[in-house]
Amino acid sequence: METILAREEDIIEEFSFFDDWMDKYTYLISLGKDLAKMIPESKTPENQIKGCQSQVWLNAKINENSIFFEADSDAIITRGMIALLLRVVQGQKPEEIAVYEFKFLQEIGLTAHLSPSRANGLLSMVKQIRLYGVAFQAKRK
Amino acid sequence: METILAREEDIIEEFSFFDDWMDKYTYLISLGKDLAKMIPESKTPENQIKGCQSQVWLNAKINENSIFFEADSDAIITRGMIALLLRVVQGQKPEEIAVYEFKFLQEIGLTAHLSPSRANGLLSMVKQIRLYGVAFQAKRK
Amino acid sequence: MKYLKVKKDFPILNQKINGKPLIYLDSAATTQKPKVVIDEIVNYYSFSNSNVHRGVHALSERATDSFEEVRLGLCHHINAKHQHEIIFTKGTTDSVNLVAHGFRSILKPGDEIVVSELEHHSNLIPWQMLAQTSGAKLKFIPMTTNGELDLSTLGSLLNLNTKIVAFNHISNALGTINPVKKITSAAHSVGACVFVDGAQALPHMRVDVQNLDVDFYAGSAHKMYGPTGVGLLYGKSAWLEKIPPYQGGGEMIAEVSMEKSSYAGLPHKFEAGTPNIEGVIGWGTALNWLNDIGIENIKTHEDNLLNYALELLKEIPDVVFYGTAKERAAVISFGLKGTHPYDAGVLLDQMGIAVRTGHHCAQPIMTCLQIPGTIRISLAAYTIQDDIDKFIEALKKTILLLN
Amino acid sequence: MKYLKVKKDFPILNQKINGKPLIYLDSAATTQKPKVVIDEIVNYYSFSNSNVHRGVHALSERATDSFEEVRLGLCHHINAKHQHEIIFTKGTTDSVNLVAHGFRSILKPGDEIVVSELEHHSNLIPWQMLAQTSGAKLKFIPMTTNGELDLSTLGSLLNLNTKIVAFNHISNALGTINPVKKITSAAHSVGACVFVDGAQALPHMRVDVQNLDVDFYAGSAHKMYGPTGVGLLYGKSAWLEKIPPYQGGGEMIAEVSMEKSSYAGLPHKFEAGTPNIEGVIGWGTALNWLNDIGIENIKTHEDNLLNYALELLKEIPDVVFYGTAKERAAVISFGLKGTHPYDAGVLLDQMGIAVRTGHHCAQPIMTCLQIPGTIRISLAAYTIQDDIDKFIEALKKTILLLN
Ligand SMILES: Cc1ncc(COP(=O)(O)O)c(C=O)c1O
Ligand SMILES: Cc1ncc(COP(=O)(O)O)c(C=O)c1O
Repeated sequence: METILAREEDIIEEFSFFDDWMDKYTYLISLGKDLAKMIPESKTPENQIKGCQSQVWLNAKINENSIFFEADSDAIITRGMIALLLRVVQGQKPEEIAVYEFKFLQEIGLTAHLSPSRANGLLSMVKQIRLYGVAFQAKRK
Repeated sequence: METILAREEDIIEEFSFFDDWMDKYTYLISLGKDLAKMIPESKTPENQIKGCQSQVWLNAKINENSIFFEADSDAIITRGMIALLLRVVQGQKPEEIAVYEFKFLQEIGLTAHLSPSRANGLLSMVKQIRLYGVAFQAKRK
Repeated sequence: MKYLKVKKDFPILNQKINGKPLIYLDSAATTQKPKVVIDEIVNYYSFSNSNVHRGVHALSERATDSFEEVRLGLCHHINAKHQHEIIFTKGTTDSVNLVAHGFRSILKPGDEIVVSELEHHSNLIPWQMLAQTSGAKLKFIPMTTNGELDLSTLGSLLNLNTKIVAFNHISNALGTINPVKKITSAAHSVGACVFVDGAQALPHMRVDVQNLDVDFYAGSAHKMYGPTGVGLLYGKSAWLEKIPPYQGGGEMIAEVSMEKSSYAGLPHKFEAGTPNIEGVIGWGTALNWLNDIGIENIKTHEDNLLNYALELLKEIPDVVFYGTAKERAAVISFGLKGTHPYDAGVLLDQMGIAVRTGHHCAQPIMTCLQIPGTIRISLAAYTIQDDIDKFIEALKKTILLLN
Repeated sequence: MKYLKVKKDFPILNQKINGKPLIYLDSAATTQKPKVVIDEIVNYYSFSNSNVHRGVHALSERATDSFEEVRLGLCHHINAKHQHEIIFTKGTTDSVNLVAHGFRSILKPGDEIVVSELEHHSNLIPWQMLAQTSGAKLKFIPMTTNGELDLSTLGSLLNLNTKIVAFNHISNALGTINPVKKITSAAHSVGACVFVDGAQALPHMRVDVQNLDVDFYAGSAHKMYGPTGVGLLYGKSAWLEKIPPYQGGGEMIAEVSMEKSSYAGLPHKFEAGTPNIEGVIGWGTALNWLNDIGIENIKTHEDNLLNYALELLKEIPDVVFYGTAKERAAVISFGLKGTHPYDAGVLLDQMGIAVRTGHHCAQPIMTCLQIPGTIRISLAAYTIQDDIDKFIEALKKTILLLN
């Protein structure tokens, strides 16, 4: 399986082809459209991350020391961001996820989406992803 | 009896002889020292004007349509100011006192003593003097 | 005059965002500040900064005099009867809380508080908290789907148990101008106290508190071209005398012993602690700037722009308007069919256009309209026609990108 | 290093008052602001001004990021454990009221609140108000005639009914540095919550809230080279979770319906309404300025100047000192035999010297010392030896004039 680092590099390379913000956002929107919808039953209050702007739902399962996430949002660009975030962490090991910094966002110029000002749920989602890493690590011990 | 205006002009002329602030304040301090002390019995809570910096006591009586004030303070410069203020209003008619503006303070450069910042009781005292004018006018009617 | 030409007074508007000229259409959240206000702040800190009141030195006097001059200026501006009826607070939210807190010792179980459904959270939650602590009952003036208050309900809502009626002058989420006089006289007819949140009205229209006859009126400097962190509470003397002080501290007392204190007179009773001196003084300059232009001229300018924008938006098929009150000011709230407001906000930002998206701190309105939020553009004296044109162009691009 | 050389950073100090160079010895009332702070305010309003949180556009992000960075900076500065333990308030007074209000729902009749006799009214009256509303009893740590707290009384004052112990870190009226750790551990030993008013400590010494182990700590930006209208409340997470929100409004809620709201997490639960954004951001710059110099260097500078001034004052026969604690900082309070403090203040002002006279919002201390007030000089990083020399010279002239 590809490491987090390798997956980040893939994404950075993909984004390097975009000349302008429009291409970038068109891609993000298409990622958002393609992201599998979470089934309504999984959208429980416990899985919900409340943002003021957009809502995010996040759920995680562990399978043989790999964490698998599913996530959703009511806003399409937030869904696009979710697709990118999940792409790097999907199936990775708890110990890696627990400390992972999502550095690629900086490279592709999308860190603003994690600003506390956005209140879109993504900042909390990133924290939550790491917490799942910590929690599943702890469980295993 | 001299009018308020005439008395103001006297004071303005007196002050015009001072070359510097030291002479002016030396005079103010000497006025403060010379001002008759109010007898303790007259320093009632009703006559007290609370400033944060210095306290002022003010009392007034009417005699044949002339108002006579007595006033005191715990600070010597405030007493000096009181001496000046009383000098112009002492024995004047209620209707004149009720609307009197204490314009001479401007001319002699002492308006700062009436700033709300000073909290020395003088601003309230000036208002109270005018209120006595209004009150005694009303009583007469 | 069709449009004002004051944009040049605002240094911040002369910049690029994401490589595009900034188009600021978020003035209802906070207005930008004219250069004179910024200069005044520099001037204050460079020449007069000092703690106010109770100082005998020259700086303290200078600061106190400027500070109190602003109180007088605001008193004239809203036509209050007395200077001491103007209380400086942290902002509108602080003002609402001050009054709601004051009523804790006045209300009893069985009393009723009437609040409108059109409120910003700041003029709702303090009353909810008051209801909870006092046992009073909270009742609501409902809104109609076009964003107006349904006044036909007033008759059944108000009764002799009604102690407070609280509502805003202009809704920040929908721009509705509420009929203050009408509601006030209905409230007074049952003896209720009227609290009006004027945060969005003060920047946009002439406010005359004596004419409106309201008991309390609140506003924020930062929404009317002044600094952040300062606001006002106007209250009729009799009411301000009646409610107890909100905060304890320096300045607000007459005499203090260890066990007990007696409170100072108005306005000091409600101004505990060092105030936002710079904020107040900057506000004074903002007020002068505003009055030099004339609030009526600002209103005309904004009304013209509002109509211009509405016409252009109507031509875009995907646009759904929220709030179409007959009387409205400076705000347009809308959605794009099949999309989430947040997505539009993000894309518009990429094109240098600052709009606000979301519930605008007015969740009950969103619940009523059954939407997650709106896209809101809001205007100010410095907004120009070209801003609207650029916004419309960007909005069309946004719609293309999202579909 | 004996003395700092930072006066040049302060534009305001380069002016004449009544024809004489300004000597500002009133820093305990409010400090002056270095040029970098003034510049930052200009910069904020010229480039980033926007309402914080919940905005998706670039300005809002810029403002929010700068705003939150200051929270982090203050967290590090006082060594709080978590960023969300730093609450932005209007100032120290607001902070005290926030906590005192929060305890209304916690205290019961029979509970006891212990406050020191050395307090500024801001850290006394809110507790008096709390005692009155909750039925709790107010008790006092007495002061000795040299201006220290008489800790021998602690044993008899504290018991299992003691719920709150409130006192200041440094007295604004006398300069006494109180032994925070000692009182705190005594208070904790009976399970009481400790509230420390740090308004005068933050500008003058290193404060480490975890080391002190206090439960709450308050301060004001304007007393530490920052703007007016903003302050901080530090609280241990557990306490901040325990007390209910103070004000209702925007930002502080998670979900709102007409009847009921759920509150947001820390720090937002306590930050209703638009904060003083400019004030916070200006404070951040002030903090950086202060840290560049180093609070320990400031302390040494001020201690040296304080001793210098004390030596010179001791040589003047008419001077009577008030407050001669062993541990003291940046403040000298005194009187002139046979004269009223106000008179000295007025004459010193004529010579360009800004001192404060009066009760310094600490009437109980004046009552204890049986005086109407004091003349107070207070120092800051920008005070220089020449300021003290000019003050001493002017004071001698004052004594001559008054006799
Ligand atoms: C010791 C002390 N506590 C509290 C305060 C009140 O601070 P603020 O007026 O900034 O709220 C002051 C300042 O005057 C003070 O010196
Ligand atoms: C109608 C209305 N009321 C109250 C407020 C709260 O004002 P502030 O945040 O300045 O306290 C606002 C601003 O957000 C508003 O628009």
